[in-house]
Amino acid sequence: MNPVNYLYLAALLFTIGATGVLIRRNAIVVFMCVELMLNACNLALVAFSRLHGNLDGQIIAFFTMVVAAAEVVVGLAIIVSLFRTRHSASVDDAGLMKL
Amino acid sequence: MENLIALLIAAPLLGAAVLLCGGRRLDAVGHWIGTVLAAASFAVGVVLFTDMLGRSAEERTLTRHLYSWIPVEGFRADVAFHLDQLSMTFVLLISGVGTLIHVYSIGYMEHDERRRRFFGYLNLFLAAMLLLVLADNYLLLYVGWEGVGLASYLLIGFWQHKPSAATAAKKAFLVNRVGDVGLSIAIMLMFTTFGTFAFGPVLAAAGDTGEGKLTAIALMLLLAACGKSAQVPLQSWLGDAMEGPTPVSALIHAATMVTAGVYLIVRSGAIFNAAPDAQLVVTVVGAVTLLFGAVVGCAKDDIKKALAGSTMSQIGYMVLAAGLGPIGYVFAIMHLVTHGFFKAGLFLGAGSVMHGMNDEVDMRRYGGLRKYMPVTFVTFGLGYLAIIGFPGLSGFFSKDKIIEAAFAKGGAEGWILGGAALLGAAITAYYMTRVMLMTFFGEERWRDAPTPSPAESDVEPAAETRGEYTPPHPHESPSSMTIPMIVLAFGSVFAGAFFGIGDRFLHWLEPVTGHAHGHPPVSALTVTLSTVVVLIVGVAIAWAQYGRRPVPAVAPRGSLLTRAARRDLLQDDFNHVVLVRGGEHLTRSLVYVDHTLVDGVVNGTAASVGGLSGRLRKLQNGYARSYAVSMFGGAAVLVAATLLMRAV
Amino acid sequence: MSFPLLTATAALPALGAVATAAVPAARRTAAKWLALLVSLATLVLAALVAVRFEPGGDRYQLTESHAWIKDFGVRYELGVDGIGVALIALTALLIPFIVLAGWHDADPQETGSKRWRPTQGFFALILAVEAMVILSFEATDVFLFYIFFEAMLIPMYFLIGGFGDRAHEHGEETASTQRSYAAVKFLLYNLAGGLIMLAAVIGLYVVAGSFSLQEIAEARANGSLQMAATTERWLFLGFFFAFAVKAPLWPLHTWLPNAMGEATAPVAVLITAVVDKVGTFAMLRFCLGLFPEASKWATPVILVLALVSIVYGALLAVGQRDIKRLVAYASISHFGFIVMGIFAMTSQGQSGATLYMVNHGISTAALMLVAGFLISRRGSRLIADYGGVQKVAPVLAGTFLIGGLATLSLPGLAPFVSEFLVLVGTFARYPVIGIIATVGIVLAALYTLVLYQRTMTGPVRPEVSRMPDLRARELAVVAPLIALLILLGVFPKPLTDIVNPAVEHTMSDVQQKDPQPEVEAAK
Amino acid sequence: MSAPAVHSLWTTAADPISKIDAPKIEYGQLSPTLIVIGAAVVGVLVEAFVPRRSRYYVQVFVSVVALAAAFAAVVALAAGGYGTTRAHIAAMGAVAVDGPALFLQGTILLAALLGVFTFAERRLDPEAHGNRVDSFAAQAASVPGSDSEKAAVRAGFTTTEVFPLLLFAVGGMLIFPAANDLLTLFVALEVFSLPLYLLCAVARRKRLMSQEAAVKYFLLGAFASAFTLFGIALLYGYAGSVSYARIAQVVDGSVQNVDPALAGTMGNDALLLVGAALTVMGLLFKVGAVPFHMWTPDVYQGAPTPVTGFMAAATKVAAFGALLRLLYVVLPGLRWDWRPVMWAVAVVTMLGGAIVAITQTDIKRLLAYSSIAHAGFILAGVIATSAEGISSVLFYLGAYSFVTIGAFAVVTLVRDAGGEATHLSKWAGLGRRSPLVAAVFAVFLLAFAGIPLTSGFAGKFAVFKAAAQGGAGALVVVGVIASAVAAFFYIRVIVLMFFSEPRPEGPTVAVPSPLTMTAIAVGVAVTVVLGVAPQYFLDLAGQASVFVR
Repeated sequence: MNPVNYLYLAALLFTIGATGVLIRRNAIVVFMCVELMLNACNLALVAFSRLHGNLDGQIIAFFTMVVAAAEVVVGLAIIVSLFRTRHSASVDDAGLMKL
Repeated sequence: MENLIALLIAAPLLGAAVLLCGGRRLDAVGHWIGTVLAAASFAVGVVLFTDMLGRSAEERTLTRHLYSWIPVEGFRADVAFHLDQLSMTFVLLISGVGTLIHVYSIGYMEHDERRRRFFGYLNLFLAAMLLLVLADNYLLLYVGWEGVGLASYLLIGFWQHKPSAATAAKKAFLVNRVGDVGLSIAIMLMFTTFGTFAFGPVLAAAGDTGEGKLTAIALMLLLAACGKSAQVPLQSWLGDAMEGPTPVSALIHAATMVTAGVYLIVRSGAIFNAAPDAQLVVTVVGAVTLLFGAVVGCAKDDIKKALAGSTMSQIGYMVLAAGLGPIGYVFAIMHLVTHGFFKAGLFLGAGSVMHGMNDEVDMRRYGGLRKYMPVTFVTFGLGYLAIIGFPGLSGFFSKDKIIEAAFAKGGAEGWILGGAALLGAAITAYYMTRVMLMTFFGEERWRDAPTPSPAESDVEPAAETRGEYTPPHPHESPSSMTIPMIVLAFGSVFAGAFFGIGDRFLHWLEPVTGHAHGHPPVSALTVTLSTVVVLIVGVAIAWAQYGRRPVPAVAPRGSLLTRAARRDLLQDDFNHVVLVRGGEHLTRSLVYVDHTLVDGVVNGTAASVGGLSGRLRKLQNGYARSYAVSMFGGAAVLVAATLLMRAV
Repeated sequence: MSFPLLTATAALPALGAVATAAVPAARRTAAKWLALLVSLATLVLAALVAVRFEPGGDRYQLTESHAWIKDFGVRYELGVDGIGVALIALTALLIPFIVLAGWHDADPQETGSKRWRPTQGFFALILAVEAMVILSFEATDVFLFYIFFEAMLIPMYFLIGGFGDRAHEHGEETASTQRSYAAVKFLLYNLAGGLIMLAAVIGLYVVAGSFSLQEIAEARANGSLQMAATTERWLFLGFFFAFAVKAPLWPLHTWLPNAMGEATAPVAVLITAVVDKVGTFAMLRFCLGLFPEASKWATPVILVLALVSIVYGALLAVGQRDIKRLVAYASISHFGFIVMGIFAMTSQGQSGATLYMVNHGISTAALMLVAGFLISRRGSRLIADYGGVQKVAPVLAGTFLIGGLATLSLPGLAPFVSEFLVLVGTFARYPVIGIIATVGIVLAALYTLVLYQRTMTGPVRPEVSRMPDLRARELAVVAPLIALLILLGVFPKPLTDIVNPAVEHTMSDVQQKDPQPEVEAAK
Repeated sequence: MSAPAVHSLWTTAADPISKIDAPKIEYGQLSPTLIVIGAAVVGVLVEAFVPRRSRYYVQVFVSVVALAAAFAAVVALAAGGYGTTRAHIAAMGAVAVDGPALFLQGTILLAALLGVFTFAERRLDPEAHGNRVDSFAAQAASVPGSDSEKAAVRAGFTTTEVFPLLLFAVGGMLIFPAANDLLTLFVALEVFSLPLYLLCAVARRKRLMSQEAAVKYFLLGAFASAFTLFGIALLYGYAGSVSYARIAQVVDGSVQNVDPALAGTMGNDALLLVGAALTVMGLLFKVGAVPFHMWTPDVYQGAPTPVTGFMAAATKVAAFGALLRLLYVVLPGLRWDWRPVMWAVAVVTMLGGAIVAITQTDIKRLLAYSSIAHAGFILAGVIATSAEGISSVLFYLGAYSFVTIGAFAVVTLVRDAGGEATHLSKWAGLGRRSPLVAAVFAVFLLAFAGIPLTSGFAGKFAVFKAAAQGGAGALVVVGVIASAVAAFFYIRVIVLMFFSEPRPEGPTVAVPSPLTMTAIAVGVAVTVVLGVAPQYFLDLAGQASVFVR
């Protein structure tokens, strides 16, 4: 099967994730969209890894998951603390600093 | 001997330095220091003169090179002096009359607490004037030229607390500056033409270059002369200059400084001789001015202003003569010297009158003063006779020769110029007689309080017109004032005869100025006779107007010409409207331009950048998602651009 | 390697500045005396430089050369030609008078923190400026010059913005805002000029591969360095822009009236008599020295600009209501003369321009400092607030008049010599421009005499009736300056002897010969 | 990890275990990083076992010692010639040990050291319940103003975790510019980013702003790293490897044994170009280049000032290091594609930063925008694509980081009731109140403005010179104009400090402990030294200007 299709799919997912980041207000959802983007990258990596017949891509994919996990830890910590102070997880409410 | 030349200038210069820096502690003796140093300078002059007489006409010229002043590649200006018969004539006139007027001032300025400074300025003037006539190159002459301008500025404005005096001083300096520009341009032209501006080389090489260049130089010199000698069109300052103390008017604005222009032209004779067109202009200027001054002199009621007009007119004669070339040079100088005597005498007389009339200058407030101040009357009278050219007195000899020379120019020009000169002589006789009559004859108009006249309302009213009026007590002046007047009277009586008979003066100056005998279309005798005739006519008319009928204490409105003449033939009004007003508008608009346009451009740029900043700032709206949008867009652009780069 | 005299001449005031700044707050007077002594010592060193300098000798003398920033091709290269010597002497000469004249200008009005030491700062900054100015006159390395050319802006900026006239017609608040506006304007104008120049400096390095004047000159001479005409022109413009802002040349002049108007008189003198000279000096040394062809190419435009400056500055001076702004516009007119003399490309013009820098420095100092004394007495800069001063303070009026006469370049005073040389030099090559420039002479008389008449003559105004005459300290400032004006006016030979050779070098830089007179007059 | 190695790994599954050849790790050459990361781990353990009272001191001690030791290690390596002659690629091709790497690591470590000093400052805030407090929350987890927080304050809690977090971040930053394959690059990126996100969130005062800054920074940072990762994926897809050397070969087609798959992808330039663009974009985000800069002002303003200072200095250094390596080692063959694009980025960054800064009213935001403008100037040096370019960028980074830390350290000193008084209006007349502090800050501002005799000028001159020699003269002109604009707002602050009348209710200047003083003093010293006698450091940067390939 043509590897390009995998690439297209990855790109599609990535774009969907990016769009989500752009349009969703809830910080958690925004963050989940970022995760989606990362996984899109994973798809691409694995596809290329298969294509090139070496494992680098798959290894990166694993690293990505770890990184994503770490990001979840940090991100949730921040978002939750913000939520607790503001009782809202909307990124648009956070507008103290502007201009 | 040469070393004495420097002493001529050094003495008064020292005086000026001492008196001006000395401070109050010199107040008591200041005037003596000044007078003595002036006299010293005169003494040195006499010594040099006798020495000069001792030598034959050829090697009478003395030169003294002091030091190299401005040495720059291809440019050489020295401090060097050149004493020949011409300069010597001036040296004696300046230091002689100067000394007399110092003496006169001792009395005249007695009650002025700033007398020391007055003498300081006088000495400064002497030094500058002597430098002017002794310099051996045009640049050094320029120094003296502006130096006398400065002295005249300081002395006209000596009573600075009077706004009129301050303004008059400023005006004098500015008008002279215009003339000075002419002189400096002339010097630049000489430099580019001859590579030097020392008298010797320039005058020697004058023949070697194109007439156009020479005409340009000559006209520029003429412009300078007009400024300094109050010739049309730069004459307007002289009348106002009478704001200065009378001795100043006598020394600077009658006898010496104002004649510097004539000196300049005669000195540069070689250039003018080679530029006939320029000479024609010179004669025209002279002729116009002599009539102009005369007309103005007729209309003025202020005795000093009347005399000022006469000065203008007399210098017009000299310039006319100088414009005639070798025929006229000698007579120009001769008239200059005689005029120096009688005009100084007249001014001192006027000063003496004012002294006795507590500084009243309006002749309509005089009258019948001859019995109160006999000496003044006699000396003034002699001066009067001299200036109108009464046969046998000095004015007669010098002026008559000029008129002759004017006719001798030949052709229509000769007739016109000569006619003008004759007419001038008539008018001179008229207005001088008028002055004489209004001042010393007729009933005593100063007894009752004055009433300001509509015609004079624009002139600022004299002090007495305000408040309680106390009639003055006319009295003769102290001897310190009368003696100089007497001496000058002698000069005005005999100088002409001494110079003229046997052409003494001619032979004295000829080696320097050269001389050519003109041939008037009519015989010399005819000219002389006609001169006498017009003289009598002028006197007669004046007598008819002011001798027979009583003089109204208030000036009648008078004819259009009279009114114009009272206002210096509207010359000031012209200046005011065109130059002053125009200038004010120009500067005001320029200030506006500078602020709004030149500065505005920069400030505008700054403001626009600020506005841009304010607008861009709005993009930073604090919403994380919009930041993400910009990043996403940026990424898209980045990718697109990279791909595009490859595509093209 | 002899004693580094040039370095010492600059280092002394620099160290003096540090020392002065370090004087504790209470010991204000000590700081003043320290500054005065340092400036006098510097004057001695400068005199030594002038003595050691042999007019007949090499182009650059007393040279020093050390490696500095290899990567930028920058060397610490010092050396003076006649022009440099003259201007160093001028600087070192004026600073003591500036210090003395500003003796009380920086006494603190209100007390800030106990560490706030305006007086120390004031004099330290003056000395710092002196050091930087002297170095920029000495530098023979373009980059080195540029550094001090730019760095001197900072102390100047604080001097302008930090210290104003004691009393002000609109009260302290507006005064301080106007001051800081003037200071910012000064800094931004000059900084912008400097940054444009920075681009040109970098460009020069890319083209020439060196910053050393000598090396570049040699490279030009042996043909190893050829600049494309367009490149040279762009670089020239970059340099000239900066110098034209500093000089200041119309239409880049508008910062000067603000700066001189708001700053105290001594600082105003520092600006116009010392710092601005760096601009004209640099035109002579760098624009003509590095880009002769481009200089010739730009000459017509520059001459016209100079002409405009002369007339325009004078006319605006006539229109001013504020004494200090009047002097500022007069200076603009004079800088027009200087620039004109430089770009006339004749020996007379350039010698004249150099003398003009010195003479203008002295004459403006005299006029402006007396004006400052006057203003400090009445507390107003408006001409209209004065009148009849000569009656109550004759000495002040007299010195003021002499300063004014020097400004209108009266023969016998120093400025006349230089102004006439400039005119003659210009006239020799560009007669029309020379003639138009003479208009400046008349206008100069106009604004000077009008100023004198309005302030000094006429009936005594009540406000000035109590005005004291010059005090001893003030007289000590003015008298020497006036003496110098007269001396240099009567006997300028010492100066011209130093300057002429340098000018000849510049003339050979631009490969120009003086136009010869039509008639070789018989000697 | 080069392809053949992996292949062997893949097949050895069937072979006897004994065949494994252990990966070769040059611990000595990686020691700086290892020391810092190790110290970070120790810091975590300290949090776990050392009693609360003494944690602060232990943590400070550990951090300082670790950073100093790491710096010593860097110096030793450089002295050992690893910067020049013996430069090579360590850790199985994962990490490069060469001039730029060592130079930047040294800079980062020094910056971090000063950062630690500012972190450890506890004299500025008034004591709470007799406990000295630093600029970090007593308990980051507790809601501001809540009872739990009050209790935490009363108990004298302090967030000493900031020190290990800082060390982790530094560890990541040390690897970032040295990373020699895309995987390491990505991991390093995350390793230093995540701790910074957290550090932003733990301010003692103005916690809401602090948390907001953290959220923004986190979300946008994650967003950006996603792009980077996608770029990495594409590059990998293009070259079939993540190793810089390999990719470089593939890019300029000098690669041997091309298998069919690689042949296929090699042909597809879109992969390469898009991948490169996205990867570079991630780095541009970190350096704060327009249009990826928008996080900078908010984060700089919201984060605790010591963190801002550290972040502003160290992150830029690390990110530019990585950018340089990526562009000079991986994509030199692509120069003609990315140079124009970077041109545009540099121009908009210089101008945008300078122009928007004019109208700022908060000192921290002002410095943020100024940092954006400076990123533009450095990019001008990057574009030179020459050894001069590299060295000038290295020098600029060194000079800039110290000025930045010093400036932000001064900002921490100016305080009023609400903590740091960052609004510009409150700085009016500071020069009257405390001339010394104002003078110091003025020095930093002048350095930012690039006035001669400050390090800022030397750096600016270096990059502009390199750019001009690299044929980017127009860029220099733009840069000069931008500097003129930038000068305006630096000057504005100086005017405010010295020429404006002090406000009666104006802020006070706290007297800091020797720690902050050291930071500021070092900042001033470096600023002046690099301004007056930069030659030695220029030499250093010059020697360090060769990338190992």
